Amino acid sequence: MNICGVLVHARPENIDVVRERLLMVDGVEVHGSNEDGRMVVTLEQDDNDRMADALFDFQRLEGVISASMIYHHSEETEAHAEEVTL
Amino acid sequence: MTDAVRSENRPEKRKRAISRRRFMADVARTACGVGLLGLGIGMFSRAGALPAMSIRPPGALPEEDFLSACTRCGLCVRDCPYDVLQLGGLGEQVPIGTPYFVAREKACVMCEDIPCVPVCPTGALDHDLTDINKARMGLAVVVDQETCIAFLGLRCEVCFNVCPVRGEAITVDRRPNPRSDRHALFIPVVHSDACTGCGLCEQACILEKSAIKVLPTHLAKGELGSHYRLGWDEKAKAGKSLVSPDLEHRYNLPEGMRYDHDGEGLMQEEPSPFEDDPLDTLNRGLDGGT
Amino acid sequence: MKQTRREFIRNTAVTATAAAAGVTLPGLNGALAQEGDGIRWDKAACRYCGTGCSVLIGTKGGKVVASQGDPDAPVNRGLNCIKGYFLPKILYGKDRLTQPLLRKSNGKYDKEGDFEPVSWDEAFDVMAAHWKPAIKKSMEENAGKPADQLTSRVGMFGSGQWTVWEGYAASKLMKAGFRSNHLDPNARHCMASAVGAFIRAFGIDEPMGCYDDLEHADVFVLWGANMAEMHPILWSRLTDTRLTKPGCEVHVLSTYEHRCFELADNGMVFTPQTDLAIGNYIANYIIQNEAYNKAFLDKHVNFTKTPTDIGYGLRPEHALEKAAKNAGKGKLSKISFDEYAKSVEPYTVEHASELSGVPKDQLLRLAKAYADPAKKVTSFWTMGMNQHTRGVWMNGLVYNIHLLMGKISEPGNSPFSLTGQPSACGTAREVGTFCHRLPADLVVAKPAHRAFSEKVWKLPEGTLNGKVGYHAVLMHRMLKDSKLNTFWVMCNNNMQAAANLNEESLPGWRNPDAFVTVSDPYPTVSATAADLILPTAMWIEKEGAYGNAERRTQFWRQQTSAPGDAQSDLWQLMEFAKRFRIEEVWPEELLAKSPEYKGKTLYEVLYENGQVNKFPKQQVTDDRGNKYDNHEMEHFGYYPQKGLFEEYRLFNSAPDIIKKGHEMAPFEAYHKARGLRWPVINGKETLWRFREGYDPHVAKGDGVKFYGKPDGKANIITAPYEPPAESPDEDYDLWLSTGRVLEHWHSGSMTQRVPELHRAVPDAVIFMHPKDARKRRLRDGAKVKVVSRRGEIVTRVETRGRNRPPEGLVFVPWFDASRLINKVTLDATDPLSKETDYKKCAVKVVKV
Amino acid sequence: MASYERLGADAIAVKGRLRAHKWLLLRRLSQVGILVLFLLGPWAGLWIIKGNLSSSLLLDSVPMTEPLVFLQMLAAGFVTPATTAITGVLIVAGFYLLVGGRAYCSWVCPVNMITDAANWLRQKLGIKPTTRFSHHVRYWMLAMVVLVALASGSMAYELINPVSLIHRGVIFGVGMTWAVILGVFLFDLFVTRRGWCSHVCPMGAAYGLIGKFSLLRVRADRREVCNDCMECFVVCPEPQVIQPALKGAERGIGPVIVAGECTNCGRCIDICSKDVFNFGTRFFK
Repeated sequence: MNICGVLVHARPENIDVVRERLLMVDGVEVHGSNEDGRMVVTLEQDDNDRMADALFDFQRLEGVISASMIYHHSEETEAHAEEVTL
Repeated sequence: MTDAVRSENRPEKRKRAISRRRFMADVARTACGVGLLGLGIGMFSRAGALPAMSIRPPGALPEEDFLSACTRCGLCVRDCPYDVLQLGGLGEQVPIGTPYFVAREKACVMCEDIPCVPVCPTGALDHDLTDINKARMGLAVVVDQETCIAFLGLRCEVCFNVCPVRGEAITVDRRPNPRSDRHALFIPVVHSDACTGCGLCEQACILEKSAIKVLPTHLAKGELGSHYRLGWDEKAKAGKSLVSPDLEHRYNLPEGMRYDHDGEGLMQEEPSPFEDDPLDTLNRGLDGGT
Repeated sequence: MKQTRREFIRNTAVTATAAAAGVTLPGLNGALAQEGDGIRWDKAACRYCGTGCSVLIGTKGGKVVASQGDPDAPVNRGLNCIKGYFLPKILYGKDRLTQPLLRKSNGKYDKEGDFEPVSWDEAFDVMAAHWKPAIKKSMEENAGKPADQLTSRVGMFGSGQWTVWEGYAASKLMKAGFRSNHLDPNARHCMASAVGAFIRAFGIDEPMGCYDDLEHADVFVLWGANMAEMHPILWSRLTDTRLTKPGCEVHVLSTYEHRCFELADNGMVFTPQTDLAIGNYIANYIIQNEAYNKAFLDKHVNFTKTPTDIGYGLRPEHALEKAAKNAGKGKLSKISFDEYAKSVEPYTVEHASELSGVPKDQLLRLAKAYADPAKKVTSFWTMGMNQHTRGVWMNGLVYNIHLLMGKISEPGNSPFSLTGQPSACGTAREVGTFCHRLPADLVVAKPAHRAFSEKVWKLPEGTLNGKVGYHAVLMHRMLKDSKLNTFWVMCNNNMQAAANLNEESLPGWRNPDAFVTVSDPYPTVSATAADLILPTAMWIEKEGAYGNAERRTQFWRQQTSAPGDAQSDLWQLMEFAKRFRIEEVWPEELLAKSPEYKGKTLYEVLYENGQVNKFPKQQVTDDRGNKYDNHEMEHFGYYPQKGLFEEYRLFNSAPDIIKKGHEMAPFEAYHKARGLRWPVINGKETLWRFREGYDPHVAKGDGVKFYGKPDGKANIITAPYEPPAESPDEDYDLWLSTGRVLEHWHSGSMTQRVPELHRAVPDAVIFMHPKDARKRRLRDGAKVKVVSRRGEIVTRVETRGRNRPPEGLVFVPWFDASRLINKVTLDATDPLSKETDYKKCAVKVVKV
Repeated sequence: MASYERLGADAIAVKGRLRAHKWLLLRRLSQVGILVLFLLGPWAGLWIIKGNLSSSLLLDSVPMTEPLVFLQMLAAGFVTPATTAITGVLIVAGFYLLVGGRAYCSWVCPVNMITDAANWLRQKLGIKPTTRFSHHVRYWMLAMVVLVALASGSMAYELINPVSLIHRGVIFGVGMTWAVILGVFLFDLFVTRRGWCSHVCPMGAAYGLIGKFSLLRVRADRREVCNDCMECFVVCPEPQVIQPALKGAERGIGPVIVAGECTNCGRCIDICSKDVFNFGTRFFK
């Protein structure tokens, strides 16, 4: 399992378009954004290569100024559905 | 003495010898037993040291001296008008029968006449203490700056407001709040030269667990290396520099700049609208020569 | 709280990314927190003072479990004071009232009986049974009288803590429904002097500046405001400016040293009442040194004088009132600048210093700060100036100074009257809950204002009563004199708050001719003195709105439900209206003008009028998809809060409005914003009023326009020093001032129920000078009696506390229900504003 | 030896029940009375005597300090006590020099009531304690107490001293006092006959030392009429002290019970049907 936290910086006027395009990528969720176009995005992929591809795709999306990976969690096959108590 | 007598006495003597042996054994046994007991008591007395949250009454001698002087009579407890003091009980960490209070539960009221002190028969509470403001029961410390809401910028200052040595033992240090950018922080600062350790601040702290706690002074206080002096204090005490004062400096400066040695450092001189040479001004003409 | 590991990791990723972005994403954080711990967060305005901090309320399982300062709120940016820190706990005091309680014996209402639980039906039945005969009697007494001479025997005492729509609904019920102007808010005790002075000087209520003045001023002057404790977050902002802005200075004026003196560059303790002399001295200094802004004065200011020797608002038979030449008079007459200059001439620095006891150099420093054209000055004041037998005058004297210098209506230059209650502005002042007011600065005495209001409210012409009603203090006197027979007290604790309660209030409430209803969440002193207690839903147990001291209106959604049968004040007002048929409250000749109302209930006429009930039931949600209850909407079948607010907006935005300047944004806008500062025009807020560029009502080229006055000019009003109603003498040798402490709010009915706050300040002590204590052989903590000519209380001496009175003055806070200092105080009022002077009376302190 | 069931029957027959328990009753009155005096303060606000047996203040003016506590204080290194404590210890020591050192044990100390009760129950149930202690253990204890104070620099023995624990516990209502009471009671019931007071207690030892010189003494002035019933030996908490005075006539030993261990309890006077014993001074009848 790979889970990434990605900071996508889009042009403010493009933000809605970018959001839609991002959401078309498998495993992407958009958690929030602010007026100057920064978006908090997570990407989940089981396969490492597909993960890297998706990240490259982010960069190339129209309207995106930059996309940087802030957080990366990766682990082998485990019972990811196990519950943790907070 | 005759032989007969001697012979008659012989078994007696043997008996005595036996009983002496037994006596010696008894003595040894008693000595060992009592000695072991004494050792136990001694160790127990070491283990039963005062917990940090228990505070001695005003005027109490340093803990070691106090334990040698306190008769555990409870007279100070009896004369405490606000029932703040209590006696250590069995099974408590406080040495049995000695007086203490827990600030969070009930802090010392700091009576002006300090009734608990003169009543102490031995002077375990020092009779020389007559000004309650000079009492040093402990020292209040803001032990947790992460939860103290004053450090977070909230307006609390309850500890400052309840402190009976007002404005001296606790002061409020005002600093800008960089997070909010437009509010100030009102930081409580305890001063060991005035804090009596009465514990009112700890009692009143509005957190679930007090962020300000009265601790025994030896736990609470740091100590500066004995070699080091605070330069500004020494200078103020002496009223002048300890060595010959600095000379007046002169610097190479571009025009329009000056250097305020004791003040702001490099400063721009308010530019004068006039040239030094009046001719320059005159020749500039009415439109400023630009 | 459980979540899957995958969710946990994802949340960690989101948090880390958001943090790296260096921006706060409130929606994101809310959603995250919800996933994290199941807590639903939503905003609300703080329940306490007029600062108007915003808090985030966390609810879970229908209960408020968490709170935080709102980091996105412009006022407080995530901060709270110690009271705000404990906000959720005020909802959950163990002794919340959960059902109506009626005094009864043998199963029937009895004024002398004990309280017994009753149903809402029985409560309203008994209440209506007392109100109906009183109204009937009033109608008989009013037969044939013109509109401006109508009297009434029913009254209500409201609150600056009511939500906006509660105040509005009450105003409508009393003034339109029962045709009684005997509706006054507790803001009478608080802001009335400020209101009086605003209207006299500017013709429109509320400050022209806003809190941004706190960052823009160079000099702050506190005239009778202990902001350090009473407006803790504003004080925090002021302190920050003082610390970070070079040259910034703080001047503090008070009758005793309080916590603001810690920051003061110039702390001045003056003899009570002599602020009048100081105010005049500063004006004199400015004139003598010709520092005034002549251009500003010529263009924007009129000079006037007010009648003097106006009495002290006591009962007319009181010797002081009989001696007063112009008791209660306030009509202004125009004078010239020279006449004005002459009127302040006697107030030299020597004279002011002699009267006030403030050293000359300190007065001079203050005067220079005002007179320096390069310094921006913001003056703040609260109860020290408002609770003053010359409160309106004194407010005016400060306006005089600012107007002389033209230091007004621009960033940093502000005369700023702070409020003590969360909605003293929003509710008490803006929607017309005073006995002389109608919504939006209209007044009952003007026929045109009444006619306009009648039109907005769809009432037959002549419905509204034109005679000014009983004000707060008068209500208690009238209850005692049996002229007011039913009295409904909502959302405040006036038995604890009323001055001289021993001689006037308590006998009034307990008068057998009176039936007193108290609506409150807790068994307060007032509830104890009532005949019927109605349990009330408080604060975020209902949808609400408050307006703070800088004209900021803030909304919140209902976050949780009230316990038991407790109901909001809005529900109570509207339900009570259902108990009356219109024929029982209006005379036939009035009803004849609107025959369509015949046979209807008062509720139908007032609230089902097509405006209040205009908005159908809907699910309340936020932009994050959270759902909220709205109990009143559920009960009445429409959105009453929205209907009432939108109807109120007609007073500000109908095409033919009489007074402009109060424009509000549409209802929905406020649920989105952290409050909006009115006037809101085309979605834009107003920071500084009367100034071109900042205020859309000022036309281009006008520069400054005080459009509340017909000629666009503000009034400088000259007023002299006059002595207080009661001063210390041989028998009663100390001044008594009362007030608040940081940890408790007002009467303590909420904060005393927070154990931590109670522990921090358990009871009211008497602050006194150590020398005064020694003179009376009192040591700290000694039990003493504080005695006046009217009553006494027992308390303990504090000479080391936060307040340091000078010799000859003592201070006692009034939050403590077990030590009612208002038994001791004097009910002298400002004859103009009718606001009580809680800061000055004569007492003695004796050992118990 | 007389059987326990018949103990005191002769004395009752001769002198009547009251006179045969005269000193016992007076003693109980004294013990309870002193406890009540201490308790009147906290219970009724009548502060006749304040503090506890370690140190107290009578009528807010007369200080009293327990000699062994004082000794421990000195040993622990606090050699500059306030005059109050010095006055107090002189008053107490002086008093017991007059009335008999261990009069403290039998007339004042609250533990005596506990050990007497244990003794009574032990006799009733016929429990035969197994362990035997020398009467001299208490002097070892005394030495140990002083040494421990010296070594630890604190009044370490006061941490476990049952006498002060119990008295303080009762007066100040400190918890767990019952455990100490039970401990002493069980010790006397099962471990050693009159174990605590007559064998172990170092306070008793200290008072015994004072008692060696005290004025008031029990005398066997009418020892010639002794009928050897031995009941005095049975009831005496320190039976070894009686022998010389009662039976020493032939050896030229006087009738005064001179041993410091005698507690002046007067039980021997009560129990004797022949009125052999009486209170008197060391020097004359």
